[in-house]
Amino acid sequence: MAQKNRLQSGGRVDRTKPVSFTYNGKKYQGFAGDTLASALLANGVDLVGRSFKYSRPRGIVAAGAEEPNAIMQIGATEATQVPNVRATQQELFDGLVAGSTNGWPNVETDLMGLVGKVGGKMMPPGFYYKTFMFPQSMWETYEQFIRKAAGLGRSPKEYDPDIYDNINQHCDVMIVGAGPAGLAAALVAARGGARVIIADEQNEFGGSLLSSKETIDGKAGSAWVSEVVKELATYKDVQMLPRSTVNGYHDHNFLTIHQRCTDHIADRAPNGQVRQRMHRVRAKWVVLATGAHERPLVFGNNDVPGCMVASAVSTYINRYGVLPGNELVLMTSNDNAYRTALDWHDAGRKVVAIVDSRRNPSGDLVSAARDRGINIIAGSGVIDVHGSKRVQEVSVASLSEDGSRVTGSVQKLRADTVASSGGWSPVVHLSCHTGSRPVWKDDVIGFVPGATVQQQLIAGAISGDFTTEGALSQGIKAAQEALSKLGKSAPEMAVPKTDKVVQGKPMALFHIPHSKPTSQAPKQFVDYQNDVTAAGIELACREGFESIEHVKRYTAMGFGTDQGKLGNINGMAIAAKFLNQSIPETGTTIFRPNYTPITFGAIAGRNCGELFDPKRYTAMHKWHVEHGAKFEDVGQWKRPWYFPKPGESMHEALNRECVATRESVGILDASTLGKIDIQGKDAREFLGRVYSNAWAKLPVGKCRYGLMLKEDGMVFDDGVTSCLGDNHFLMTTTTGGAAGVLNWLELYHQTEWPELEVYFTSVTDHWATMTISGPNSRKLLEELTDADVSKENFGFMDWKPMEVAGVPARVFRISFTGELSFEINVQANYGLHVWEKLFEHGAKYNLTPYGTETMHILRAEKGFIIAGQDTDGSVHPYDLGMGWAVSMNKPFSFIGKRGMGREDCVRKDRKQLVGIKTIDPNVVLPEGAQGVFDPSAPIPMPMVGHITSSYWSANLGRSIAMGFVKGGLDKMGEKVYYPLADGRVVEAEICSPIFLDPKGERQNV
Amino acid sequence: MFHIYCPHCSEYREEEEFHYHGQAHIARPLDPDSCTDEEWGNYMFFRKNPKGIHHELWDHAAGCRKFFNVTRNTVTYEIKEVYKIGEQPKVVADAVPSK
Amino acid sequence: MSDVKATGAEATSVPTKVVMNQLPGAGIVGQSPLHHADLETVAKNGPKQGGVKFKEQKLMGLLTLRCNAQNPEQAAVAEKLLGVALPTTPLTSVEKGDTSVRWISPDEWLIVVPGNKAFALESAFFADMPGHYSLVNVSGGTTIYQLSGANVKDVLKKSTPVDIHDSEFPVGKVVSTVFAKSSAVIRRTGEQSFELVVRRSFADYLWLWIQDASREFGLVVEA
Amino acid sequence: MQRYSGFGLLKHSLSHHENWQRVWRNPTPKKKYDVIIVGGGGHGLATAYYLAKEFGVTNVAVIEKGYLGGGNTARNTTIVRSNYLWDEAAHLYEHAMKLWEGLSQDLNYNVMFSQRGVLNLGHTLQDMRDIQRRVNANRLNGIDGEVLDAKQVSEIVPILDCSENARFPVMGASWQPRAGVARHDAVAWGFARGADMHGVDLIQQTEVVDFIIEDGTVVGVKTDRYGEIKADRVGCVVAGHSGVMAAKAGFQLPLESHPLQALVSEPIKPILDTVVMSNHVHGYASQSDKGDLVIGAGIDSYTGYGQRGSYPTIEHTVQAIVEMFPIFSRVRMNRQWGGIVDTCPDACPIISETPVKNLFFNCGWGTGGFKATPGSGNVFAASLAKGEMHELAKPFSMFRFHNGALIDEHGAAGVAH
Repeated sequence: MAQKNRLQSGGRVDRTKPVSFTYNGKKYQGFAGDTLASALLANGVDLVGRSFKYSRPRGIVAAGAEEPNAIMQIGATEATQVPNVRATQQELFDGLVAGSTNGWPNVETDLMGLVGKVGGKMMPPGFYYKTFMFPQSMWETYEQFIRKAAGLGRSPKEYDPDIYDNINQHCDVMIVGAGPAGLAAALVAARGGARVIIADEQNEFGGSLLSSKETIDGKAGSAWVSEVVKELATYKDVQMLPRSTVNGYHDHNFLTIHQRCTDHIADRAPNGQVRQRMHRVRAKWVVLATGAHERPLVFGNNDVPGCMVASAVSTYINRYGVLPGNELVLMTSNDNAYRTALDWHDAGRKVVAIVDSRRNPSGDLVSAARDRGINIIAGSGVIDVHGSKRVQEVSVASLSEDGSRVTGSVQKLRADTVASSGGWSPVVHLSCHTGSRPVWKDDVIGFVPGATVQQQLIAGAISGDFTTEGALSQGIKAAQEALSKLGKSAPEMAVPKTDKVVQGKPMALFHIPHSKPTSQAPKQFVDYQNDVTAAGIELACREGFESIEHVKRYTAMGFGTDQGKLGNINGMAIAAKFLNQSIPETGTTIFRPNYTPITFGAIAGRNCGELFDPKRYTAMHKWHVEHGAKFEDVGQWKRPWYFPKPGESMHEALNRECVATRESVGILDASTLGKIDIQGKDAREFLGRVYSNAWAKLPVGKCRYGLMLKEDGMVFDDGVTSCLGDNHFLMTTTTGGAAGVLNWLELYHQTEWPELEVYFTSVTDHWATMTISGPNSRKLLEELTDADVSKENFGFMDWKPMEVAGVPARVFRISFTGELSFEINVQANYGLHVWEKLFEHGAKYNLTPYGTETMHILRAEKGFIIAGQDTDGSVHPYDLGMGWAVSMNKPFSFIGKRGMGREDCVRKDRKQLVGIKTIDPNVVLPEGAQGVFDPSAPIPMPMVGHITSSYWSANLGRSIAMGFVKGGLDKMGEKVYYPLADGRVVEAEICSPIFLDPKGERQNV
Repeated sequence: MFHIYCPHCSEYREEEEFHYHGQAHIARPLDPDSCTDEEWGNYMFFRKNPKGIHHELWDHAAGCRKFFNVTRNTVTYEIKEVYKIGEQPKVVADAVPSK
Repeated sequence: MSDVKATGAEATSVPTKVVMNQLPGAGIVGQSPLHHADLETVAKNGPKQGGVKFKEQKLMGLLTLRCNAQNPEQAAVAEKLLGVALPTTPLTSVEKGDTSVRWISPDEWLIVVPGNKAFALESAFFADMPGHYSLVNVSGGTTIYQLSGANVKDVLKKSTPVDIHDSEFPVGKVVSTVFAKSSAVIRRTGEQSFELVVRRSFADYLWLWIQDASREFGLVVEA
Repeated sequence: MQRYSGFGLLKHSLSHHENWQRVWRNPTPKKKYDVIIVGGGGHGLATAYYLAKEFGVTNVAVIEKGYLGGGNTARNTTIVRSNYLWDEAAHLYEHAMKLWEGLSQDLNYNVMFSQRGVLNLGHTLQDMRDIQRRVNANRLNGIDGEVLDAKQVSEIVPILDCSENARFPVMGASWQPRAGVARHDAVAWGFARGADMHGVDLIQQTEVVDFIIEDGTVVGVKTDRYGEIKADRVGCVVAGHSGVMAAKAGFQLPLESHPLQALVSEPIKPILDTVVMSNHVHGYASQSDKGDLVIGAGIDSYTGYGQRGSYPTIEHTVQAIVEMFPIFSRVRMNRQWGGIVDTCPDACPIISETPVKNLFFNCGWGTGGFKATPGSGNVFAASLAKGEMHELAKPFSMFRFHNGALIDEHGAAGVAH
């Protein structure tokens, strides 16, 4: 029978809009406005999952975020699978495909269940710490089974077709929760002219008012809600966010909201819409109106399907028009839960009994039940439930006054539903996220938010006042306080009239005892999702896990996807009782983000795929792409790596590029090098302090290479700096070091030497830089400029302004290849033009574009280092054999000088950078190979240094390498061996790192 | 995520715009060459690392690129004050070390 | 031979600073950072309606000025050369004719003039500006994006953590801040229009980002 | 004392598990101990265990201000590996690895050490150079390691995006098969149980508020609950709070305490059976036996004792995970948390004598502490027993920051270890 539990009328579902969905392969029908949970209950589906340890049948317990059992796999296609969705939070849409996540072969007939029954007794908390140890080798085999049994849903195997994004928000007042308290607060804040964001996890605003029969100002609560929402919609600075969970509260009032934009419409977001959006909110004030969760009571077999939280039963009846059973037993320790019995009765089904743990229940709701002739069994408790896949019978016994013992005999009642209530736990989660600890209040029988340094206010049930009147008045007060703190005038607002209900005192009861001791009683579940029982908690305490944190970790209580929203307080109470101490003495309950789980994709937003990280391009990038360059990632830059011709291997391409450059002319796009314009009368002095060499006498028109050190004396960057004017320099840095160096200069200027008159400006992106290198580079340049670039008038390490291909340029005669080179810098908007002109004229010289790899080879032939490849932050200039770049007699003790002098830095046997020549010239050592002096030494074998750079040199017809060797500078000609992973031991000789043109004649022509 | 008042831009900005540079007020010795290894090591590496009030150096990297000081509680993460380079903090830890 | 000026001393002796006209003759057209995106064609063939409008204002003259505005001589010379006083209130900008000046930091301003006027302005500064200062031409390293339209603020909210609400970000305000995973100097130029000064090497990434962020509102490209 | 075994479980199940003994006692401290260990985290408990079991020093107290194993031991992402670059670090971590390999049996407590292997991905040429350098060093130091190319990587982890269109395509990886993960709480509890069995007093909920120092020598500690407790030697193993304790003893350390955040997904069916780390994309992930994806990245930039960090750090971490494993985009993050890690300038720990005689510190493990737990405890115990530093500990003296003999493991530490 379709929707056998659906009431003919009532609720907020639209009976004119049937919606069909699939659950575990079977088709069902619900209505628009249903959640998956309400639709399943309407269809009389009792079984929604199996528990993870004992594989017990489980049914729906709650109606919201606290649901521990109805954990579903959602998704109509492989790519749109979503694991672990709570049926109570998934709105029903046409074509929704859902399935239970546990149970094998299926949730109805589950073989693991047998294991659970048989092995259950052998699986107390921590059992796996006590076994699976022998033999050692078997653990990973045991583990395979444990892993298979664990886990709920499954990850999709295909890529996500949907997109997500992030949006930054700022507001005066962020209101969390749109129940009576939140709505009242929003109304006042809005009227006060504040910028307001109000978010609620549900599909519509109203909170508790959507599922209760209470009236406000004589109207149905829901009517009041729609009026408020209508008014709020008229304020341009009020943002209302339904289906939006505030899941994290971070420092300085920063909050994150997870908004589900399309999950209620379809499996996959329609036509490219954003599926989910993270709001990153900076709020001046926050009002937490997050309400409370009702606690179920802990009793024997309280996990049998049909056992539910009382208020959830009312929600299904009043909000969804669903009666999830026929015969109800209500187990309560307070008046409020009587509403559930009344709702059930008034919906026309039988209330078998209200079992109240209190001796003399009184109050309006109690009388209302009596008036309806409902049987109230006072001073008693439900101690056991019978039935496997659905409640069939409950055992009720009278309890001692404090509820600690069973006193009387046991009577059995027929029922298929047990609603229970142990009172309400304020939803303090968000208030804990920023480090504030909640405090226990005996009158509330729960934790409320503790002191905080955040600009935070609370209103409604979160404060421990569970009445609608309290919610409304506190909401108004909170908003008024926020407004006055914001210096805005707070409008007055009368507290709307609510139903007056006199309630009796609730009893602090969490765990209903059984006639047998807890350890022998039927399983009494505290945390359904992790199968944590009262006996388990007692066992943990018995074994010495006395801190509540230990108890939680040992039993896994609260570590499920519901994060113990239902169970934690009950668990603490049970531990407290066992250790006979108070709940606050036992500890507190701390929650961390997220309040409810969030899609990874939503957190990543658009920062994925091609937008994961910027790709930086030079002005000539288009040309490189058109000419088949392979690219290397250098930081965020895409740099040409090499330019293979069709059919050419990398090796062939590199040989061609290297030879062409040394024999004629090659060209490199060097635009990515960092460039810093330095101006001021103290620029020279500053350079002298941040470089290891001298700058006092560098004349205008000249360039000089320098090493930059950290205070510890270790090299961190290098480059050429040119003197443009006496007070005007252009510094270049490595590609990767650009940002760091500028920041380094600013740090020292602003914090150490503010008296120095100097300014630094990054011009990295401003200049397009192309280096033509090779014997024919001068001829090529001469074709494109009128300037005199002869050796006599434009010597090595000079720079000159001149026009190149009609474009004003700064040309530097510096060389990283050891060849005659000209580094041409033009305003970047003209870079591609000049580059292309060079190729027009360069054809006859076989002008050959080369990338970073050929650059590395050519400089290695010359023994030039690359900071970051031949250095690693642990080598100083002398280790690199670059003492020539250090001027120890500068008046100012430059950065790094003192560091270099430390005891360990002046050791004779430090690892030093040298050239490495393999005895077999055809063997190219792998970069990273580790050298040893005695390859026959036993493991661990003493290592003397590694290869930093190693290449095949086509120009020399042999392999070349640079690397570190202990005391290497004094070991020229000696042998060093490189044992490789493949078993080979490569024999090599220590030599000068300058393999080609040691006198440097080629660049000096 | 911190909300930091930049004393140069004169408004609050998100932490994402700033870089942290560790303990503030660590002056480079005026005559490094006369420092012992111990003194130099202390200057480079040894830090107060307090639990509680901390004076620290930040720069507004994505904004005005100016360095400035922040007094922050390293437990509650409250920012007690910001002040410019060369100025001294008004909020300081009480003599008794935090327990 | 390009026109290089040495300043601070007569030509014979050592120049203290040099400035050079970096623009070629009329024959050679510059290629802006988004040159490769061929916005003309995109504008011609793309949609004409949408919530967001995008335009690259290319090949402008951008100069970074560093000096001390508290120094009356410097302030006076700057005002004379720019036609407006340097804005000294943080996060403000001034505009006069085709010259606009943005406050970047207490001792830094970003000046925007037509591309062909940059060198004259530079030369004048190097000739007249007294005391300690620095002026650097960054025209080639930057470009300007004009963003406007009914949804322009939605796109900005997806891209920058700065509060752009009218009450916090009036017309004329300028901030240097994070933009997606790059940075930008953002200036509000009208009720529904903003200007982004971005770095050349990030221009393509930011163009991709803005297209993506605008998709749900419809992006109109103007050339 | 009770031994644990499957048979024991069966036996106890017949008596409804009512007869399990306490895992450790709850003793009142004596007036004096041979050795007091300040800090009942994994390292402190391991130190106590080895002192008593291996070095015969049983008159030992561990004083913990909270509950045992409640600090970083309870908050880390449980990765265990020993593929460090420099000899000093490699030998120390490999010493730990060898102890891990027999730990469950040694402790008679299943710490669920699972050698499912660790991949450290390379995305750039320099990454690959560093990987080659590190793996070659590891092999010559007797530590297992291989350099894999992208194809081999995708064979081990098919769900990893090894395609060319990744922003930073995977070029290869280092692979340590013996590396893996362990159950963090069990490690603390196992060592605590073992130490207790050998007579060590575990004093919980008791804070050491000061050291008792007489002319340059420590002679005991002051506690908030039990007043003065004397000791011949004191070992301080308090991780993030080391700076605070050092200040009480009158000296500074080259440490900064930073928040280190981590997060887990909801439990899902097995899909990732090894540990994948990427320095460049900046994130790492493994899957626990419960089914959670356990995810982490680097520390927050600022110092902090709040056991929480900033949201952008979480964002960047999750972006990295989605970039590496695009299929996880629809999987959901369950919880995030933070620890307090004491970081050294060279990303290596301090196991050291101090300016105060008989006061020893073991700290500065930064993000790499968990994997070293047994080794750290073992060499620290040896040092405390003899009163002089163990050979493997000597290079990690705090005074290396004066003479300059740093051991820079930033490369190997990478994204956080």
